[in-house]
Amino acid sequence: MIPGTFFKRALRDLKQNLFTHLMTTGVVAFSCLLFVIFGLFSFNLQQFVEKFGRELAVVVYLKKDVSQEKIPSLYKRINALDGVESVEFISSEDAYRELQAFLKDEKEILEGVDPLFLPPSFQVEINRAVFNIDKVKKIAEIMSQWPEVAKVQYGQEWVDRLEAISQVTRNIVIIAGVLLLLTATFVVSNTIKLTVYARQEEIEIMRLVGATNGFIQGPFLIEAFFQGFIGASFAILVSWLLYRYLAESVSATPLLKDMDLHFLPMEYVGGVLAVSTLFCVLGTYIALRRFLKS
Amino acid sequence: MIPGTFFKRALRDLKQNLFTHLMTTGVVAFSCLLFVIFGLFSFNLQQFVEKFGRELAVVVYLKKDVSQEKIPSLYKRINALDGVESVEFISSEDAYRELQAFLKDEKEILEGVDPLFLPPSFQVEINRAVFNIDKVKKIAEIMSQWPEVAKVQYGQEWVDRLEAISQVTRNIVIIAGVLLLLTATFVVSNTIKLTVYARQEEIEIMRLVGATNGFIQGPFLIEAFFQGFIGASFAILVSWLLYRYLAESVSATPLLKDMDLHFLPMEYVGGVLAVSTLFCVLGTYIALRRFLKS
Amino acid sequence: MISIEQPIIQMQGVEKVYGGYSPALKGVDLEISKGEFVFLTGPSGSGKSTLLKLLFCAERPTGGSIVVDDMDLSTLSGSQIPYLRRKVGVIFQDFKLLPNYTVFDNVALSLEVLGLTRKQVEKRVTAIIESVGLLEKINRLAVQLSGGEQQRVAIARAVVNRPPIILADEPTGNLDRARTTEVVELMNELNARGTTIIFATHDETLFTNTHRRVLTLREGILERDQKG
Amino acid sequence: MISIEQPIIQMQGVEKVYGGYSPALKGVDLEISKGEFVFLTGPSGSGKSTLLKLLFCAERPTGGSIVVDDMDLSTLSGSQIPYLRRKVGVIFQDFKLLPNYTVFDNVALSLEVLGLTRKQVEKRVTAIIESVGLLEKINRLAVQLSGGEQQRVAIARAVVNRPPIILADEPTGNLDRARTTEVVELMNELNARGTTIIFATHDETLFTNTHRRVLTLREGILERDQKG
Ligand SMILES: Nc1ncnc2c1ncn2[C@@H]1O[C@H](COP(=O)(O)OP(=O)(O)OP(=O)(O)O)[C@@H](O)[C@H]1O
Ligand SMILES: Nc1ncnc2c1ncn2[C@@H]1O[C@H](COP(=O)(O)OP(=O)(O)OP(=O)(O)O)[C@@H](O)[C@H]1O
Ligand SMILES: [Mg+2]
Ligand SMILES: [Mg+2]
Repeated sequence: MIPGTFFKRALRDLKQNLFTHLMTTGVVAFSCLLFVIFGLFSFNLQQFVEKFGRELAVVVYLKKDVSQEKIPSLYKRINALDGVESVEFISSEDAYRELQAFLKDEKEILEGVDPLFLPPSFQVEINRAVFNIDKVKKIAEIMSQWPEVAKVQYGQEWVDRLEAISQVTRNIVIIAGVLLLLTATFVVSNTIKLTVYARQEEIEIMRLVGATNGFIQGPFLIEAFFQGFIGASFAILVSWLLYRYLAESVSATPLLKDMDLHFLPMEYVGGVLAVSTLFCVLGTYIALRRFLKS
Repeated sequence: MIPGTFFKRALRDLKQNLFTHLMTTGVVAFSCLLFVIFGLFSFNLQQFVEKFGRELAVVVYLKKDVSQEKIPSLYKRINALDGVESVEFISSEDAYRELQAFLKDEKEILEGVDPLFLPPSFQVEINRAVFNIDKVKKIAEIMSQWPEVAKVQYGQEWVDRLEAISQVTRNIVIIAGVLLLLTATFVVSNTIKLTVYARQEEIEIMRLVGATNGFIQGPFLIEAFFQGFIGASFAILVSWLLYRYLAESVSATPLLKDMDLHFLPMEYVGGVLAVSTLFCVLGTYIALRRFLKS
Repeated sequence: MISIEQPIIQMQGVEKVYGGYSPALKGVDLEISKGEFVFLTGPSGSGKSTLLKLLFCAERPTGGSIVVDDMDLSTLSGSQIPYLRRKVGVIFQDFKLLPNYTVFDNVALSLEVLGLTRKQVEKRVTAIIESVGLLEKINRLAVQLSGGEQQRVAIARAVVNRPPIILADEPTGNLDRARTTEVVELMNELNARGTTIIFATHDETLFTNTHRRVLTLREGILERDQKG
Repeated sequence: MISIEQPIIQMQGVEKVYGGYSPALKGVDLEISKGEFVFLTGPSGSGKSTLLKLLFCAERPTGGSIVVDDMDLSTLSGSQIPYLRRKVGVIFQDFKLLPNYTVFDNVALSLEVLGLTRKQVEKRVTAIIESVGLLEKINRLAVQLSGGEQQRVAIARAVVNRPPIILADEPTGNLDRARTTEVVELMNELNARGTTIIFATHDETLFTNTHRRVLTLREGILERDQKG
């Protein structure tokens, strides 16, 4: 069987059933679009939570009487701890300036206060420790036992809350994702089934005049391939345009500038294309099988 | 024409085309489900933003030398301002205690600091002024001109940011909603079209033996009514179960307790039911019309 | 056997051109009286089915005027067509049965569209199915019948509501000699009760020895109108 | 005209019961030689179409054995069926044309399934369509044809790939006398070139004056096998 013949027949079919084909492609496109946009949303949410988490730091307050000379060795010891990303020393004066900046217009309330009343500290960033609260706890415990350390603070409440929120978010995302996938699968496979059933007579007649299963399936599968591919491509294009629009309107708002949006990674985009195409081809194959086995 | 006959014929049709009917109902159910869950999500988001906004307050710092006697009259004057929801007086001592609580374990840094170094202030809550930043500005301006007032602070940055976020959120919600609506409309109307087209021959033959349009449409419309109604009901049931599950898992997490979830208002639920039913009936009517006009 | 009554079917200068092709009917003038039994013959593709289709508005003429039972088909509105069709029982050349309806349901459809309930139709449908010899297959689906059996169901459906006019398009093409005779006798009987019948057929043996009127079409032209 | 060659069709004790109903064929024993021209007759519902359907595996027998051109149909796997059907040209009683394909495409289908390209089929298809008198309607859709024209397309499709066996199920039911004679002559011609033909018909005039073999079915039983 020459593949060229298949393409020619697929083209003729396409012309004859143009409306149905456009419809199926449209259904595929919409389903993919929902899925891609959902992916875009949850991907950015995840990025956002992660970034937020990464900004969390452990603060090590030193005793006020620790001598200046001990700082470098302490710095090294902290840096050497497993899981520490970066360490920054904040002297009493630095801390005072930070407090002033924080209080802004009310900084006059610090008038007459000794600039050294705040203890020096280390700001320790943990390497992506957001969801691994145990590691943070362990590091904090080690450091709090050193004689020079007054107190280790790591915003336990915040870490816990963040974890709880991201837990709920993840649950919602999973439920919604599964639901979307189910919907898309159901809707697309039904549309395919209905369009194949509509051509049941044609299939039956071809079989009666001696067509092999391959001969009958060929054009259907080629068409399904294009439906899946074009539908998904269209969805990706539209969601990319949507992303551009949102990203621009976000970066045009000075206050949201640091909330930079990302488009989906190429693997995800490729995955959507591949899954959509495969699904259409497979769905058509299965729908056809009903009429092909005797 | 006796309506009973229609119902009997609808029932017979239903038995004969059970698979197609279940399919259509399934498609309607999934479409509604997506829509209801989306509604649930954006409704709660909106509630959340609103609640957050309501907690924003305007703080009026008084000059340190304002005498105690003037406080009650100031309190009354602020309370009398248009748009003010509630007013709370915070003395220097209160403020000091709050700062201590805020600093928690580091409260020793306040050692030796005069408990009265913070100015007394009024905490003013604005009546749902979140999205009406102008009103907040106006109130702030009026109060800042009073001689007893040192400074009025209302977290302008926060209000702006919140407004920006809610703006973006609203845009996303609108875009996603329109997209979902389009998808649902497209998918459901196509499914209806395909199922009606599959029975084209039957319709044609009925017409040839003298059936009026009403006779032909009757059972189709009854079936469409049930498809729309049952599909939407199913979607609402499932999303309610989902909501119960989420609400329970949220309230079981101590840290998220104050983030109480709400189900959709009855009007929205009723709206989904009505629109789904109407849409199915109308879609079927339109799909049939193609074969009924001669 | 031609009763000279008022005409029930009148065609004047009727022309039918299917979009873009050469005409299927050209200037047909025809008058059929109430209670007549007319054979319509002519070679394959000569326009017999087209002529019949025009009479129940399955097709609209592209020229000329048609009056059926005092209804002017050129001014008949779409919503009036069902009422015309209830007066005209049609046996379609390709049967036009609903393949997944039972024999009973196929025949009953003719009465159901009139608004009769199941109870009311049961007796009449059973009787007519018996008269075409299919009583034992009354609950089979149409798709499960042989070609000739399907044709008999189509005949039963066309006559069950006792229409004043019957248009039979090649109603015996799939029937054996014995069955054919039965069908012709059924038609004779209905005709005797006053039904007007147009019977399109290729089977010359059906009319050569009768005294029926025979219309012969050739390439869309009414070539011969041989009063019996 | 019966050539005594090796049998191309053999049926032994063939029985066909459509699920749950009384049998459509009962114990049919039959042998047809290569190059024979056999008429198959019998009243409506006697099992003619069923017998033909068994020969190209449209239905499977519920008992007995069938061998067609050395293929044992009881052990034939599903994937082998297309190759059987390419050897058997079938003219279906209900035509089974694709309504939205043109006349050309309907006939060409028989050759396309063999893997031939359009170019290759064009000549043969055009020739066969001309021989059934439909050349001027070659580009019409099947749905736009008269009943008899559709039947001729069905005939053309069955014979265009020159199969060694032709099963004709009532191929002249919708044709006038002249066309019928043409079709029988076409069959005679194919038969003269070696094609085995089984011709199911109700029209006794087709075989009464020939010396062909006539098989008569009655209620599923092969009642008579009259060698010409
Ligand atoms: N799919 C089916 N299911 C059940 N019964 C069937 C089916 N097809 C045919 N029959 C029955 O089998 C018997 C033989 O049918 P068949 O079509 O072979 O008859 P036939 O001789 O071709 O008749 P005709 O001349 O009317 O075409 C009939 O009684 C018919 O009702
Ligand atoms: N829908 C259509 N579109 C185009 N041409 C058509 C259509 N229906 C019929 N024709 C053509 O009109 C002519 C008359 O067709 P008609 O069906 O009336 O013939 P007929 O006399 O009934 O023939 P038969 O005996 O073969 O049934 C034929 O040439 C046919 O090809
Ligand atoms: Mg005709
Ligand atoms: Mg038959």
